[in-house]
Amino acid sequence: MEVENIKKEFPIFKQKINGKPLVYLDSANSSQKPKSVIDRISSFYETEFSNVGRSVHSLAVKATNRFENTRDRVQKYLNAKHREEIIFTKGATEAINLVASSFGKKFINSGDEILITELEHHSNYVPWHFIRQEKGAKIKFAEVNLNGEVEIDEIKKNISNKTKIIAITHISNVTGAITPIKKIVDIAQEKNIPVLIDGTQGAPHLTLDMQDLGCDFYAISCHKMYGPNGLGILYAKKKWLDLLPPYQGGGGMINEVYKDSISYADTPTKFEAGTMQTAEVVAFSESINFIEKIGMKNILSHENKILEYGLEQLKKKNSINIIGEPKERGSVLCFTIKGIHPHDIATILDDEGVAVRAGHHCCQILHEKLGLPATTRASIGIYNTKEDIDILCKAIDHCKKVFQI
Amino acid sequence: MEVENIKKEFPIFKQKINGKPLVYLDSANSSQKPKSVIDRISSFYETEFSNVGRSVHSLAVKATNRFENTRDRVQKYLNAKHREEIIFTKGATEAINLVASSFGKKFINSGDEILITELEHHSNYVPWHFIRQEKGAKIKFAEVNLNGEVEIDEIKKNISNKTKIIAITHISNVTGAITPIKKIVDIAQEKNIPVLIDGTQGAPHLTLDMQDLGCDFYAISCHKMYGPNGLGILYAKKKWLDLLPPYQGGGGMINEVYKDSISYADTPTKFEAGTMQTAEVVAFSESINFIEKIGMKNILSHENKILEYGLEQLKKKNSINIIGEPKERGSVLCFTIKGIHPHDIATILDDEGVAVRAGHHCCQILHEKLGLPATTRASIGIYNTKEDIDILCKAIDHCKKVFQI
Amino acid sequence: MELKELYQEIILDHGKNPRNKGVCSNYNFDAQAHNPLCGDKVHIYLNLDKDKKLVDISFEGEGCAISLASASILTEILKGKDLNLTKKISEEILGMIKNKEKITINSLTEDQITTISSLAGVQEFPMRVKCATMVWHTFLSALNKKN
Amino acid sequence: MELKELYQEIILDHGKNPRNKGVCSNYNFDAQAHNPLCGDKVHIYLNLDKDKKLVDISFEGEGCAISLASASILTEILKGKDLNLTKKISEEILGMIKNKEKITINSLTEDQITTISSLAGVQEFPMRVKCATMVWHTFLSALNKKN
Ligand SMILES: Cc1ncc(COP(=O)(O)O)c(C=O)c1O
Ligand SMILES: Cc1ncc(COP(=O)(O)O)c(C=O)c1O
Repeated sequence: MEVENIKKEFPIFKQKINGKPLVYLDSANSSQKPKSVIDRISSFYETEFSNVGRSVHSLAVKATNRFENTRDRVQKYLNAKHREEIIFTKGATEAINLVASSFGKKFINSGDEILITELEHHSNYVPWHFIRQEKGAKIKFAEVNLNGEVEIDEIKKNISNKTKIIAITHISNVTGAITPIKKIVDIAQEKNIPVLIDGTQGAPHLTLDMQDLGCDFYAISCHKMYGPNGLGILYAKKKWLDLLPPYQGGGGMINEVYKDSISYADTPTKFEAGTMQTAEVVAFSESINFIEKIGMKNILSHENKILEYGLEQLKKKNSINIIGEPKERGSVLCFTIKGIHPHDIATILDDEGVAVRAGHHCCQILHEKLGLPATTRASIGIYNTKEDIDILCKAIDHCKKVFQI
Repeated sequence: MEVENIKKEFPIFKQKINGKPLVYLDSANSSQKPKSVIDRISSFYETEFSNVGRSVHSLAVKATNRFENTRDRVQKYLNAKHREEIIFTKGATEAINLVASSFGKKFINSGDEILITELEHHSNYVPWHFIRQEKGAKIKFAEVNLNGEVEIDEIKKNISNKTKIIAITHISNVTGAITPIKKIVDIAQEKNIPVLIDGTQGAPHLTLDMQDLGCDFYAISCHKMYGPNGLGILYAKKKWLDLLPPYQGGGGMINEVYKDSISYADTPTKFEAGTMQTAEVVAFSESINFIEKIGMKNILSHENKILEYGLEQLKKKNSINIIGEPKERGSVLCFTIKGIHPHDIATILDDEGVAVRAGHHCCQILHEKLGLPATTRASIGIYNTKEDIDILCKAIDHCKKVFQI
Repeated sequence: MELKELYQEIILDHGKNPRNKGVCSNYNFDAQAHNPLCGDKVHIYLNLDKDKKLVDISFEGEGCAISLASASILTEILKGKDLNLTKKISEEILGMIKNKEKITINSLTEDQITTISSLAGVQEFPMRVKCATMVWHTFLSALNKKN
Repeated sequence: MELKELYQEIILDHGKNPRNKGVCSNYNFDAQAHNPLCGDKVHIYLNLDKDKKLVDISFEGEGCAISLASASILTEILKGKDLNLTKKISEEILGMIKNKEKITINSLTEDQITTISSLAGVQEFPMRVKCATMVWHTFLSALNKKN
């Protein structure tokens, strides 16, 4: 598959937006889906649909195999050690809630510390806040430096002998900073502290190898990986999944059920209560196919090319302030324009067919720190081109014209 | 739309199973999907996809409108008083977990009682078991009578001044018994006890009117209502949603976020953390369209006709034992055949193209009571015909031949 | 969707140079609001005298051009008016923005009508409606607090 | 998929009239298993003498024809054999059922091979494989408990 022609694989680009070709720069929010993924959902419902893991008839057998095959695919894709380490969830948000709740209930007590950072998305803060409230624990925030990164020393400084878990994003969805996970895991392992990575922005843009990264938990949203919405993945080391209590209760996750006691199934089933989003899981195999056909390396080098070009072009405009200057940046580009509010920018860009996101991007702590209530974010996906950046730049000029700046 | 020709709307019926036409009698497990629903998922991804509620660009606006329109549709369909009473979840299982967790945390304390019944699916028992363990509460089981029903007097008998909530199924997925919800709600309201209805089997087969039923919570799985998998609905009275703490934390459900405190959005947003299953929600509008085009009354009378015919035909066979004899039965038909294990029955029926489910149907408590480790279940959907029942009966004869009975 | 309708001269002017910004002295009622989706904030201060006349009004806030302009226009239009009239005007303006209803109040000058009408530009931009309406709701809730 | 392969005469016979059912006297090892998906249960009892010979074996259980037949066949084939041989046989049979591997042990009679082979019928019925394998895993885990 050729990167240059990749837009053709995505039906959405046949759309005109306000009469203009769609320039989609909102992939950090959710990526568009290739036709193969969309078609797999239909074909599954049309020819193979049945509930999974419960009935013994032929349709159920086929559906169950397709479902479990995706687990195998994900295991390989992430280079997880065991297939049982892959749990399907509703999204990264649910994956983190699962860990915060199950780990928190069992291992976090009054006075214990949870170490997160000022970069975190609300999804990697609010679930820990629940545990803080329930258990009387403390949340420490590792601070960002002026480049919008969290430095290793800042992490070290905040670890104490009360630290029970470190939860940190792989790539910031605002500054684009890539976190040095392996180093953090090394430090944490010395002190026997498990590490959760919010991989929501990392998974679509980096080559992943769980055994190499060494983290204990890794949360993924499939809808940002050219996959269906409503599906996420929690990778967790088997030792944790064996230890942790279940998160939701219901059909499928039990072993024996009596009036006075219940025993649970083994992982991964223990964490997959109720009827799952079968079609989405099955179709996610096609997302992995899509990524592997292009090759993550090619995706990365293409995205980086566009990102670099975008940075270069935006920096040329002196009214523009780019948020963060991390040494390593992953595919997001937040900026402000002096004198124009991000929401007004987003509306005017949209009029030119350019889809970006404006707001705090679910990172209020970080925006508070930056002293900005909101920013505008252009984020890159495999389908973006240099031309998209050129159109973005022209649209920004148009903003200034509208606002007579 | 004519009921007689309804199979045509469901692409799955073009499949042959082991060379034979598919006779799908597993709708209580999950229903098949009409083409309009499947196509809506594709068309949404192909022409309208964007994340919901977060960006201000045109695609996002359209997607957000489609999403919120479905909430309006569901409100009307259920005759809920407010649109804010409709929460989208992963399924009925998540809906019940949400209530058990949020209600349990706030309102259930040591020694308090949760009243459920022996009919309950694991999804309406395990979440309460979690709260029992966490809070030191007690679960009481209203018993089933010999017909496989729970009588009003049995409910009355089990209510005490420690009862904090009553959680009960609308239709049993094993005996088919329809619970007299309104009467139970009347009794409960006198004592100020909220009532949760597990409507997983009720919603696909009954006309629903929340204001008339009067229950406080009602849980639905869309995938059993000719809708997409991975989607459920929690209806809850607004007063509860205003009172209850959020369930999962993440993007979208917050109001203001600081390092030491967090305030939450209003309902329904408070309960919809993270990126939702947008395409599934949007497509569920088509499921409602489908149901309304036929008319729930017509669906019911068709299904009842098939159910009656099935009962009549199965009763003719003296080796067959039908489970439960409720006064009012909804679309499931569980049975055993003397001398043949349900799993063997299901496999042999499948060889004839007949899809049924065998096992305990996630109702171990009930099966223990019945003294049966497993049963075979034929369940009816709008697409079933008398001919399906005839094929089922022939296939049952074939079972007996294989087992030389 | 017509961008020109949204960013009319009047809106841009009020957005850039909002009137009555700050905390007015001697305010006796106030209310604030926040849109968590975009971070817009507004805080409104009223001085209502014993004859129920709005002798002074001001606002503080952060937000986009639309929301600032809407707040600025609100203070300009309502200042000096009677309580009941300010309520009526607010409700009509909300009706105009959300449901394209006509303004019927006849005690407004033509200039004022033109100014108010500039807020109707958001009608075709559903995600921006809240930017324009929030401050009017906030004003009404400040009055409700009073009662 | 051939139903006849699954429900062979031997399977039906063992399923209806399972051999060695009950709790054998003087058992010194046992293990049980449960399949939560279908409710099948098996409990296996062994009497292993000091020469590591399986002098007696029996089972109790509930389940489908396949699982009962598999348990019955297990007891019939393994009774009286040496510990090591019973392990080898169990592993080969699991390999046969799951991966279509050949049985290579040559200390079995032709009759016994025929009996064992009847269990291979589940290969084409993936949802039924566990019915046939569970008791063999349970047997192996009983032996493991011993060590
Ligand atoms: C009565 C009943 N309750 C709850 C459930 C759980 O529904 P879901 O698995 O869709 O969450 C089911 C279906 O399996 C059911 O039949
Ligand atoms: C860094 C980060 N973490 C978590 C999330 C939450 O992901 P989701 O909404 O898919 O659960 C997002 C995306 O919104 C994100 O960018």
